[in-house]
Amino acid sequence: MADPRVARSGATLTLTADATAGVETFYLEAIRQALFEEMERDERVFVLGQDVGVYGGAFKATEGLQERFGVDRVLDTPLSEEAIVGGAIGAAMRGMRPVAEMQFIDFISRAFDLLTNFAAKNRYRTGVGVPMVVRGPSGAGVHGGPYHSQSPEMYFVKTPGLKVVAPATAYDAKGLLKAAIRDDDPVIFLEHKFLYRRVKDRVPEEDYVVPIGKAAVRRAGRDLTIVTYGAMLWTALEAAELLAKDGVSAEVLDLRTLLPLDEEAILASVRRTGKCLILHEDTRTGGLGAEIAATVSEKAFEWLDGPILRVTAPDTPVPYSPPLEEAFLPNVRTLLAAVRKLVRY
Amino acid sequence: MADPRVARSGATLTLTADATAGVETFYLEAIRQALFEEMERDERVFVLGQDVGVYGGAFKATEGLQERFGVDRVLDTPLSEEAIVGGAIGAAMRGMRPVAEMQFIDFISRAFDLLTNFAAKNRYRTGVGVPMVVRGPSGAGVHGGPYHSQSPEMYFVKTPGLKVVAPATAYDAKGLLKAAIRDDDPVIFLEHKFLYRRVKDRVPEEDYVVPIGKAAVRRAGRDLTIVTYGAMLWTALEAAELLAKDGVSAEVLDLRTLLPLDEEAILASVRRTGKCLILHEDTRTGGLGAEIAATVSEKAFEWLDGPILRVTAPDTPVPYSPPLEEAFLPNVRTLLAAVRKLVRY
Amino acid sequence: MTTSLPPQRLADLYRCMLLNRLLEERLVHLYRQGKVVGGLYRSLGQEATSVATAFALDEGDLLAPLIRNLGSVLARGIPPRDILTQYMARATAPSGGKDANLHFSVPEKGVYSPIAMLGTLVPVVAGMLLADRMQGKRTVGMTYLGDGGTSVGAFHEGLNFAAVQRLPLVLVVEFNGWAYSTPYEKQCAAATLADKALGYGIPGEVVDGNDALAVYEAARAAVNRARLGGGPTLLECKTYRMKGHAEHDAQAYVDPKELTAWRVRDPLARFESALESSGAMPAAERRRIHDEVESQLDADVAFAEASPFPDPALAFRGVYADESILERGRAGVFMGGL
Amino acid sequence: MTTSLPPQRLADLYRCMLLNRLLEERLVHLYRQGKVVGGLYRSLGQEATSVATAFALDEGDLLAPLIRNLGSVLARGIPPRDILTQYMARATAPSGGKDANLHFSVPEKGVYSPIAMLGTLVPVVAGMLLADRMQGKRTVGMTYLGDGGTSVGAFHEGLNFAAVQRLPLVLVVEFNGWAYSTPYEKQCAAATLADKALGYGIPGEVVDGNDALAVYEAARAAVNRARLGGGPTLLECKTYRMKGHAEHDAQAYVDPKELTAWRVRDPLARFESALESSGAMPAAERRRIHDEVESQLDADVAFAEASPFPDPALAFRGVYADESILERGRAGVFMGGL
Ligand SMILES: Cc1ncc(C[n+]2csc(CCOP(=O)(O)OP(=O)(O)O)c2C)c(N)n1
Ligand SMILES: Cc1ncc(C[n+]2csc(CCOP(=O)(O)OP(=O)(O)O)c2C)c(N)n1
Ligand SMILES: [Mg+2]
Ligand SMILES: [Mg+2]
Repeated sequence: MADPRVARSGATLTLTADATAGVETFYLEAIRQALFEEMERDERVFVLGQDVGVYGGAFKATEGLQERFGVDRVLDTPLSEEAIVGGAIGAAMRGMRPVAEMQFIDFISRAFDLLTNFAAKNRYRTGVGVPMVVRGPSGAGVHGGPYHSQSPEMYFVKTPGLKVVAPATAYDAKGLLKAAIRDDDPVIFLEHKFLYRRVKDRVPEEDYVVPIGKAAVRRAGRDLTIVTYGAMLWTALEAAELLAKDGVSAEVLDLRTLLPLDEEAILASVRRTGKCLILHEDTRTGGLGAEIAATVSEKAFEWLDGPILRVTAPDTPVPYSPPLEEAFLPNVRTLLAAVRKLVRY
Repeated sequence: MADPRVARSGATLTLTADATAGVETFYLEAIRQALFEEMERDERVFVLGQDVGVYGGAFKATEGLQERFGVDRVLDTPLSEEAIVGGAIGAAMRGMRPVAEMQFIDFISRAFDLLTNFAAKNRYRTGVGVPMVVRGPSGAGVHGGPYHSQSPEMYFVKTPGLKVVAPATAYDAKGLLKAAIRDDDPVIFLEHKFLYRRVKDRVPEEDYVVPIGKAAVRRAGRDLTIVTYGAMLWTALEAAELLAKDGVSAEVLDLRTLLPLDEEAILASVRRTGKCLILHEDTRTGGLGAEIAATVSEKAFEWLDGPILRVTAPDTPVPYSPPLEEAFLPNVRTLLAAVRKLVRY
Repeated sequence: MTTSLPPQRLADLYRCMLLNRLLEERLVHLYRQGKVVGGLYRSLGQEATSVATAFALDEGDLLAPLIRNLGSVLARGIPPRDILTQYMARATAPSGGKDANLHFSVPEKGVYSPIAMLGTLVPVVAGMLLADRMQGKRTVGMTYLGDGGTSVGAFHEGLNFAAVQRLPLVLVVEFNGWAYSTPYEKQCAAATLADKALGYGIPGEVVDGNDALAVYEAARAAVNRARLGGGPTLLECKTYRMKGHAEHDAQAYVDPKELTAWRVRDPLARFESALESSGAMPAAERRRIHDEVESQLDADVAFAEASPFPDPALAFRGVYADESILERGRAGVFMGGL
Repeated sequence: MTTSLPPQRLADLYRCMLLNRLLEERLVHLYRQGKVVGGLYRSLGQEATSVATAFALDEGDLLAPLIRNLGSVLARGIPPRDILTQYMARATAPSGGKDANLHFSVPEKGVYSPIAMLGTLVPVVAGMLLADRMQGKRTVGMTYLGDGGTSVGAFHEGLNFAAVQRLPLVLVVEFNGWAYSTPYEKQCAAATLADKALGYGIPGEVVDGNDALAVYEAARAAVNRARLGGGPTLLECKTYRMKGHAEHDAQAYVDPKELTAWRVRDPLARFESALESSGAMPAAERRRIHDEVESQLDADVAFAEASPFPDPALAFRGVYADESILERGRAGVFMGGL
């Protein structure tokens, strides 16, 4: 059966207003390039994870790396998230720049203790920094079921000492991964698996980074701000397009980094539009929408012309069967309903 | 050196308006009683954890239980949070009512995967419920340092399928623990270690439960609502007392259950007072304050006469040395400053 | 051929291995037709390990399979249609479409779902057995783990707990040479995985996992020991994964010679020739069973294909025992009915 | 007395064990005076294990202790004042007061802090050694775990990884009979913890942990093997925890006979009598060392007592390399300066 979200958005997602020079590149390939180029640039950078070597990773993000850089710098590990993450922490503490792959980001749960208690707190407690990246495929939309579809961002946004990044375009995926690898602190890098081979945009040939902590206005608008990130950016843009036909001008803000949040960008946009709606694929309670709503209601209260709304997944695991997963995920229809309510307010 | 918070609040904390009949009981003893009585009442109930048997638990919450109920129902486990939590999950699935103790709640990180992926999702995925309780000492204020002071509530509030409870009084500690044990779903029961031997109030002699999901107005007020839970209730009450002398009437709402949130109680109070401040000991970003602010700004927007403020710990690990920990924790002074700002708004 | 199994049980064992093989062939067909939702995880070549271990359990015992243990759940009486509807994400599936493949529980049959995180089942099954013992039941529990899965910490914590408590657990380690693309040398430096048993103070045994009768005897001995209070056994079955990790994996990393070498050790063919040469089951009888299985599968495939997809509203239900917690207008909010 | 240690090193070993003992006595005194913030975790009776294992490392090697391994960090050259200021939560402590007891790192000396969660150090130290090997260094790493800590999954995952990678790791298992109030029988059913080594395909050894020279030789052999590419060793030191889990624990659960039996095996007294009877170090020399240690401790205790508590503003600093992330007016907000 056809995937509802592909059908909805066409086979390839790309930023219509994308004027960057460069080569049309898939999101997944952009990640692979970032790894390749950073390993070329800096011999401290290495990759470790399950099946990242000969196999090139479950999603092929590390394809060709072992051929180029050898078995030591593209290290196949046992089936052991604590070895991968613990190993990366230790290596980072001794001067390397490890990039650890989780085969699916869901399995990061098995390294939760090491990430939240060791990596995140080490600099504060002992002065020894942990410059490492943990990356992996996140998010739903491909009928992966409860254990291959999770959005674990808040577990890490909740943990001081970590940074959390979630690119929605190929350009950002490459630029943010490079920034993450060069960062002196541990970064959780959430790749949206739905976008791997669907999103394609221009990526410069020369070296560049996208700074961690900076959101991007993807579409300027006057009537309300839709704050989002990851795969939901594309839902927001599609909805904004439809709203424009109705004369509603929606601004779409792509967070790109989830921790630290680009508070300035969020507040500036909401102060312009007076209305704020947060859209995310993660479940509702305690999602990033809550933090954004809290920030806005604290710091832009005077500018608000309506309640802050959240359009999110419900508070359930991610179901597997297509009609259930479709009901679970926010989509253009549910988003439009909320936007119209807010605009009418 | 004297603990600043004890000094601030006196040796014993008790609800001044507490008119319940019953016996004056410490918070810790109330927990012990709940375990004892539930084990008497229902032979499916049993306790497992590190040093819960002969030793009676690191904080003595299970003291005397093994003598009464034997080594099988008060089970000393290896030093293994996955055995404790995994074992409890399995036992719950086969008809028992396990109560698992974490020696310090911080160590729950080592059972994160089992709790969030196994216990939380089992009913939804397979129809098999997991009626279990994981309880343990949470929170700061006793110079425990980064690993014996954490407030892990949001990791679990973020996880659909769990319930999260955080009592602030002896009455609630007993009544909520009984409710948690009788609940058909997994409950994370956060005991505040600072309150163990400091809070004392009247506990009925007869059997009772405090329903999960119901907040309590601890002090009625007109000018603003302070939403809080756990040890911070006592800070809020102390501040409210001082504010009353200045003619400011603060309503203090004790959440008691963090998931599911008592939305009705929060909204009703804020609709009455028009102003909302959330106080918690947990760090700021992604804390429960965010969820509450989001809920209020979405559902009580029209009633708001000012921004929603959060008074919380900063986004750092919990430091160890007394002056650092004191700076880290919200206190009456920081709370009053925020309240005054909000009242003047 | 030496076996302690009476003729009828022998026939059942054969039928079950055949069902495992043929059901999987149906699944491959459905997968190629795009009717399987998500991945398909094969057990080709490993049928003897799954089926014959599960066969060693008695009525009322517990079984917690991993996703390659199709044969184990069939041996416990799960009908093929439950597998087909699971893989096809239909409303009639045991999980109602909420989870995939072998992720479902049928408590009445003592079958409990794994989660994807490998290793986590071990402490959970230990807990189940602890509960049963507390309730005076003499249940034995069996669960599985691959050569990869043994690297996970929950395996260690769970097995250690079971050993200290002398719980009646049979932990079957399926050594099939690979964890996805990772060969054993990159997984563990021990000579055999059964060597881990010593460190838990329990018996560790190695058996030819492609020899159905040998597997049965080893598993039966472990089950008996468990039932009599002898505690857990680590039973390593040496077998081989004849297909890629999942159907999309062409296993390019595998030396074709290795596959050829293992093809001749196919557990089903081996069992058939033992049945043939010992005269325990004539070819005609095997053919009859084969035809029965095929016609059962025809009916079950038809059932699965005719089954509807689940009602979207199911997505919002069943998180808590008390549905009201999440229901407060949820479906309305989330399905655009704002 | 047979030893490979030259006289000067023998004297250093003695001095270090004595320092461990006497520094701890000072800490007990300060604890009783209420000057230690939080708990005090003793190593009485275990000094030989800590000191003599760490003594087997060379310059440039790595050591990651647990909180009872006071002797190990002293052996690596951490001065007593660092320990005193840590326990007293002063600004002059290596962690600046942010963390307690032995939770601090001094990378220049190759000393790295544990976290409280037992077991997590193992994969981290494996990663450190992997990094050093990638950088062409021949560093050996040593870390510790108690009989309780070996039950944690991270121990399993980390040691397995180190074994597969043949990393130069010496994992010292301190068998002291207890994990808080939990005796070994409730912790693990294996005959010895060193039996776990087989399951990782590495050498496992047991040594009398109260015999400083035997511990040294066993540790030195493991360090040498590691340095020469022979991979990890699991070295179990059999010792005994002479005090409760922490000073507040009166160890009522311990049979006093057991304590009496172990008291006569005190590692320091034993070492002293070996030094005495072999003539390796006359009593006068030992006394001189004793006096030196005591006067160093006098000075260091005075230093620690005179040290200020940290500036509260430090609480808000040092979470990230780029301080600006959390600093934006933080201290102001959080310290009531709204
Ligand atoms: C904790 C965890 N990490 C990663 C995965 C992803 N994964 C699924 S199956 C698999 C390989 C499993 O190998 P093995 O345990 O040998 O079982 P087999 O597939 O050979 O039956 C991996 C890496 C997982 N399921 N769980
Ligand atoms: C993962 C984890 N769970 C629980 C604790 C609490 N705890 C601290 S020390 C201790 C006992 C440790 O025993 P053992 O490993 O034998 O070391 P010993 O204290 O005997 O040196 C416990 C249970 C912990 N630190 N880490
Ligand atoms: Mg395998
Ligand atoms: Mg011990």
